[in-house]
Amino acid sequence: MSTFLSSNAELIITLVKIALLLFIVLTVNAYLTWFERKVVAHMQSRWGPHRVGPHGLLQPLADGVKFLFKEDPTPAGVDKFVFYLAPLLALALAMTSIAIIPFGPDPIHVFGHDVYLGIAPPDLNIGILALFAITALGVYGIALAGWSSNSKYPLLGGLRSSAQMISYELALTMSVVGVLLMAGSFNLRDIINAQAHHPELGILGWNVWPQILGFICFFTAAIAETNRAPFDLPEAESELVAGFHTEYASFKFAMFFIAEYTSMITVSCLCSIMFFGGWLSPFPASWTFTHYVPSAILIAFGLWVIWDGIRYETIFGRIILPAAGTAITALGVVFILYPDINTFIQAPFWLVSKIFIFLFVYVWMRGTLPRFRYDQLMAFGWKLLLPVSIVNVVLTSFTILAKMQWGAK
Amino acid sequence: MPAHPILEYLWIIPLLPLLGSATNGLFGAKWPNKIVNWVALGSTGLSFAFALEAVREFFDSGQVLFRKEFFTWIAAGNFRAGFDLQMDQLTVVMMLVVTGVGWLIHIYSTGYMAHEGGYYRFFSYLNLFMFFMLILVLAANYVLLFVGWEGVGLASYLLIGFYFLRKSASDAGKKAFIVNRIGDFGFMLGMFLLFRTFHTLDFNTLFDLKHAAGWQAEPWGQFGTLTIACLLLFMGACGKSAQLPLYVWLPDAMEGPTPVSALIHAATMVTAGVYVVARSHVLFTHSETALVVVAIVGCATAFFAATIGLVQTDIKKVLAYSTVSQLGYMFLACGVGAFSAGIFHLMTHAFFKALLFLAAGSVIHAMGGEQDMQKMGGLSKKIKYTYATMLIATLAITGFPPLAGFFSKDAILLSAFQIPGGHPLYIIGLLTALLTSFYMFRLIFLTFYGKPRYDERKVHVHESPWSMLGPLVVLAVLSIVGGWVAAPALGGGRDYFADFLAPVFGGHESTEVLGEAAAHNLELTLAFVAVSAALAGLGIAYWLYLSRPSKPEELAKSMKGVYTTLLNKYYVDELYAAAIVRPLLWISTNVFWKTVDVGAIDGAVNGVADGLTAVGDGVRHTQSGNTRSYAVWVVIGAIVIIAVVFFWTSAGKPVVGMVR
Amino acid sequence: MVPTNYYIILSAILFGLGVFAFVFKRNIITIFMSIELMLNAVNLAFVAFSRALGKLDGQVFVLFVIVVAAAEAAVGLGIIILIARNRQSLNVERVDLLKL
Amino acid sequence: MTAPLAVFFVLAALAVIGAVNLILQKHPIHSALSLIVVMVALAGLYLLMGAEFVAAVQIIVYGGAIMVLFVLVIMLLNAGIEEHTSISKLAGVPGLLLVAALGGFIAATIARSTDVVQAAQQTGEMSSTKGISNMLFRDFVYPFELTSFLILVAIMGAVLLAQREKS
Repeated sequence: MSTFLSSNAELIITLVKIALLLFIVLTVNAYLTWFERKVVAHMQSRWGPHRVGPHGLLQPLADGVKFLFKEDPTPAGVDKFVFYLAPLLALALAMTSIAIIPFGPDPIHVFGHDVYLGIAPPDLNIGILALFAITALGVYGIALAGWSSNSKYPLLGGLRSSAQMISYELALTMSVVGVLLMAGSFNLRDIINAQAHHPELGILGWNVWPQILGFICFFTAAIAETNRAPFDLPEAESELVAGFHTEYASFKFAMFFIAEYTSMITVSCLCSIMFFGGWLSPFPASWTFTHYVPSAILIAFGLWVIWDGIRYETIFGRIILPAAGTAITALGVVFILYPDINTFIQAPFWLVSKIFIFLFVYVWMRGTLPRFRYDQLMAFGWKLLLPVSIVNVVLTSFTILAKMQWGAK
Repeated sequence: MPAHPILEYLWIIPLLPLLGSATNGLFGAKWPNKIVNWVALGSTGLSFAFALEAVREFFDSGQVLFRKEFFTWIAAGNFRAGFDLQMDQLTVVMMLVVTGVGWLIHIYSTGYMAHEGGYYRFFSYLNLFMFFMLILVLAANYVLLFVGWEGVGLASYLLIGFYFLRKSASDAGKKAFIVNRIGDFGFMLGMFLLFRTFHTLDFNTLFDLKHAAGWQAEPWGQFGTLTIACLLLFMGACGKSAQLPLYVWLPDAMEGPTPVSALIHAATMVTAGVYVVARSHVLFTHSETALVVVAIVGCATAFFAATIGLVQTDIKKVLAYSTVSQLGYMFLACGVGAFSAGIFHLMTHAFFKALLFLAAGSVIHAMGGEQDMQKMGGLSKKIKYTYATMLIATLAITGFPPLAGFFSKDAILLSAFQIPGGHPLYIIGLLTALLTSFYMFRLIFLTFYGKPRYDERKVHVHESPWSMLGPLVVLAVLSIVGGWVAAPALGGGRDYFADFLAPVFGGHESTEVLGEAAAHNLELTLAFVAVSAALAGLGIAYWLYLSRPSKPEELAKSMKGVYTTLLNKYYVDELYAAAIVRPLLWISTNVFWKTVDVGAIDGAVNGVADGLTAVGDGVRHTQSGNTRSYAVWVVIGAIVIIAVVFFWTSAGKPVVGMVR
Repeated sequence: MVPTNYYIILSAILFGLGVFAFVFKRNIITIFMSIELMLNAVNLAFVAFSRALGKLDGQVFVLFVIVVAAAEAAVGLGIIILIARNRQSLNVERVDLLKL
Repeated sequence: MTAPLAVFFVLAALAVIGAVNLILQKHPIHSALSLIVVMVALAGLYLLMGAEFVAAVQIIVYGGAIMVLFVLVIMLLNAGIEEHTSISKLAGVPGLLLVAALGGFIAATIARSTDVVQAAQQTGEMSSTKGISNMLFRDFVYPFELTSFLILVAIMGAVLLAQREKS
């Protein structure tokens, strides 16, 4: 047994990591739906879900159960194979793309093995390319779904989405090139480390500032790539009923749903990694006291949850919320007490918080911006984003060349 | 600035007319006649002036042969044909005649052609002719000379067919061209033979070779290289100078405008043959046979043409035949070895024959285009200047002293009389002189005397403008004084013309066989005989056409056979047509066209075409239009390529490509 | 370490299948796909040789092939769309206007 | 049976099956899917050979662009089941024989040239995107520019073909 373990340690660790990541991502997805509904509701001065559990916190669970136990009809005249393949493809690819993301700089030691946060090996030196490859394949899920449903609306939705994704993929790739030039590598870790060249600068050392154009292009294109508002034409309820997944129900629909949210997370990761220094702290390295920012935030949040919980109307809430609050506060306290843990969680904390911010921006946009018209969408992609990103590439390369020529030894 | 600028840049003399021709030919169509005149007259006049200057420099440099190679034109193996010009006494004479007379005729043409279409074209051609003629006379080797030779042929063709809308005109042009080709064929053969024998065609080297190669003078009846070469060259001369049997084109050439007849077919081009014979006298004098042939042909032509001239009624035709006969005289002179006399007659003939033609042109102009003498008469009052000048010319040609013709013809007859066995030639020459004076005065009487035989109400006879009369007067003066350079010879003095040409013809002149005094007496006697013959001709003409106008018809009736024969020019044209033209036509039609061309060539071409069509019909079934079949074809191609590249090996090594 | 000729044989097999499809499929789009298949087979051979010889030229050439394939796909599909519009059929045997 | 060899056989089998499926399937979209499988398998093989960059490009361009175009066109034209005509006689039995012959030729060629390939068994520095880019932008810069021109022309041609003539 132990020999088996030691011989195939790498394999086992990877499997464990995969399982863990799957669990986390799925949970986050579930609560992302809750988060989105809440935020949009508050933006539209509604309550949002608040029946199931305190603050509707158990709503995702209910949704999941509903998805699982709903009837799953297969319309007549669909191409069965493709009809089943499409959602699988979408979900699988979305999940795979997450696997490329590194979540922390330094490994943990488990049974004498270096375990890095993130599934992909740390020296995957075509990281970003691989990511793009996977996202490029992502279009098939939607296109095939639209085609195989053997129905007009889905077909149109599928056509639209595939056209849209092909178009915006160009802008997406081009806008990243600037960052790649500055880092001189495809490896995501290298890209992050390249932003830490001047630890004293902190937030000022990140790629956003020199690559502001690239960032804008990338984020816009990424939203379009994930078919999110205001670029959610493939699933435009008002025009195409529900776009490519009109004919899908229950868990196959859930797969598309999860795939979409997962790709949202992926994009947020990419944004924060490539433009916002990934897991780097926004403060200069010399300010050691900023190490206590995570625990401070946690404690503050925990205390607020407790305070909010004891005044909650339902009994269940009055019990569960303070408990959760105390747990969070305790976590913060633990961080303060054990410095090495504190130092270790710094990186993941910052990365996660950045991802959280970007997810919020996603939701925020959906809440505020109206949907594009199709021709506007195409014109925007081809006539604005692509040229701008190309210009960005040219400018970046010239600057780098200039640096090579004169000074900045 | 070299000592003799024009001699150094001799090429400018022929170049000027060429420029004029090019200018008029290219731009003249748009220009008014005035500008065309300026260009044509300017270019030719300038070249005349330069020619005079060149002559002055030639004399200044002591009359030594001047020769300059300007650039190499053809160089193949040991054959070199350069653009080389040379200048000696003979050239001087020819050049002055060409440029001078040519210029006068240009001036005349401005008046004569004033109302014709294609004015610029006419002058362009005329200048072109001047250019080629000057090349011909200035050339220092046979090749360049041949260029001029062909060039003048071209110009003559163009000008004879000037009124190309008239079929007769274009036919005449073609005839002239073709007949000349026959002669040129011989000329070229002669050149080739010469080059093959002596490996050069430059005049000075060729004629100096006679010392080095030590040519043997070939006696009568021996047909050596020289004789053959000379005869071939003479064949060319016959073509160009309208001698028997190739004279037939010249009378028809009268279809061209009168100034053309004057310049080309009387004064200059037709004398090119004589010039060539004179130029290559070195060869001829080394071949007895050639000389005899030249003499006999010349003599025969002279008499023959004169007889035809007796009965012609077209004024220009008469002059044409007289030209032929006068050319015969020149060849006679060359034949008897009196080259200087021949050239002398050439010069004087240029003067008075040009004058005759121009005057005739003036008459025709006055008559409004009428050329038939039987529809003229009594014009002497109406067009005095023309009459006067033409009379002078007639006296000159018939050889009345002291006009030019007298001296030149006298010199020829003298040398003909003097050579051993030359008496028959002399007799015929004398007879020809009589006939000449007869038909010339017949022309005068028919044209200017007697009652008008034309409808006075229709035709308004008028004197020509001075642009035409001026040249007439000048030429008249020349026809009078032209011969005086040789005058002292009669007085027992020297023949300055012969002396002048002596450096060229050197010792080749027929030497005096008698003593000085005897020669003098003989000369006087012969002169007297010649003049009396001319008078006899005059008398007969007067008796027939003035005193007894009805006589000619009776005469014609009484000896109808002779008359009709003469009228039809001895049926020579018909003879040629029957003997040469028709058979050729038949052969080309039935053999070359119907059999060879249609049968063989077209057959081959069409056969190939039909074969390919058949193949196409077969192959086109592979074009099924079905893409999948094409795909299979692609596969086949791939198989072939692999087979060739990988498996077509010889001795273990691949034939194509360097795989493995 | 996989021997190179395994790759070569694989590419040969793929190429042969591509040729077969090229000849025996009727649908224009499928035929076009079979051409792409052949290109891919050749690419595989290129990369394999590039590894065997330790030179990168093969990979560079593969990149060129891919670019050309992309251009070809763009134009070819445009043509296919036109054919489908004009002939209402994607069967190559129905598109035979070149027949004599 | 080392790990790479196993992976190779898996991927190779995948590729061959995909190719065969491309032929067997009647519907173009299924053929397209099987072709995508082939391409992904090939990308895996490239990775196995250490040609990461080519692998990535293979998937991005072939999988993500070209095949998407194919699928898009199939959807656009709503292509149905391939109708089975056999008008071309040449593409019948003779075609089959010819294709077989071509396969045989290729096999023979490989059989003759394997030893050579075996001989050149040393593997060079492969996993270098840097090396490729150096070659691409130094040695092969003119062909590279040419391809850009080619793409431009292709774009124009595609636009010209696809646009409906205005009436």
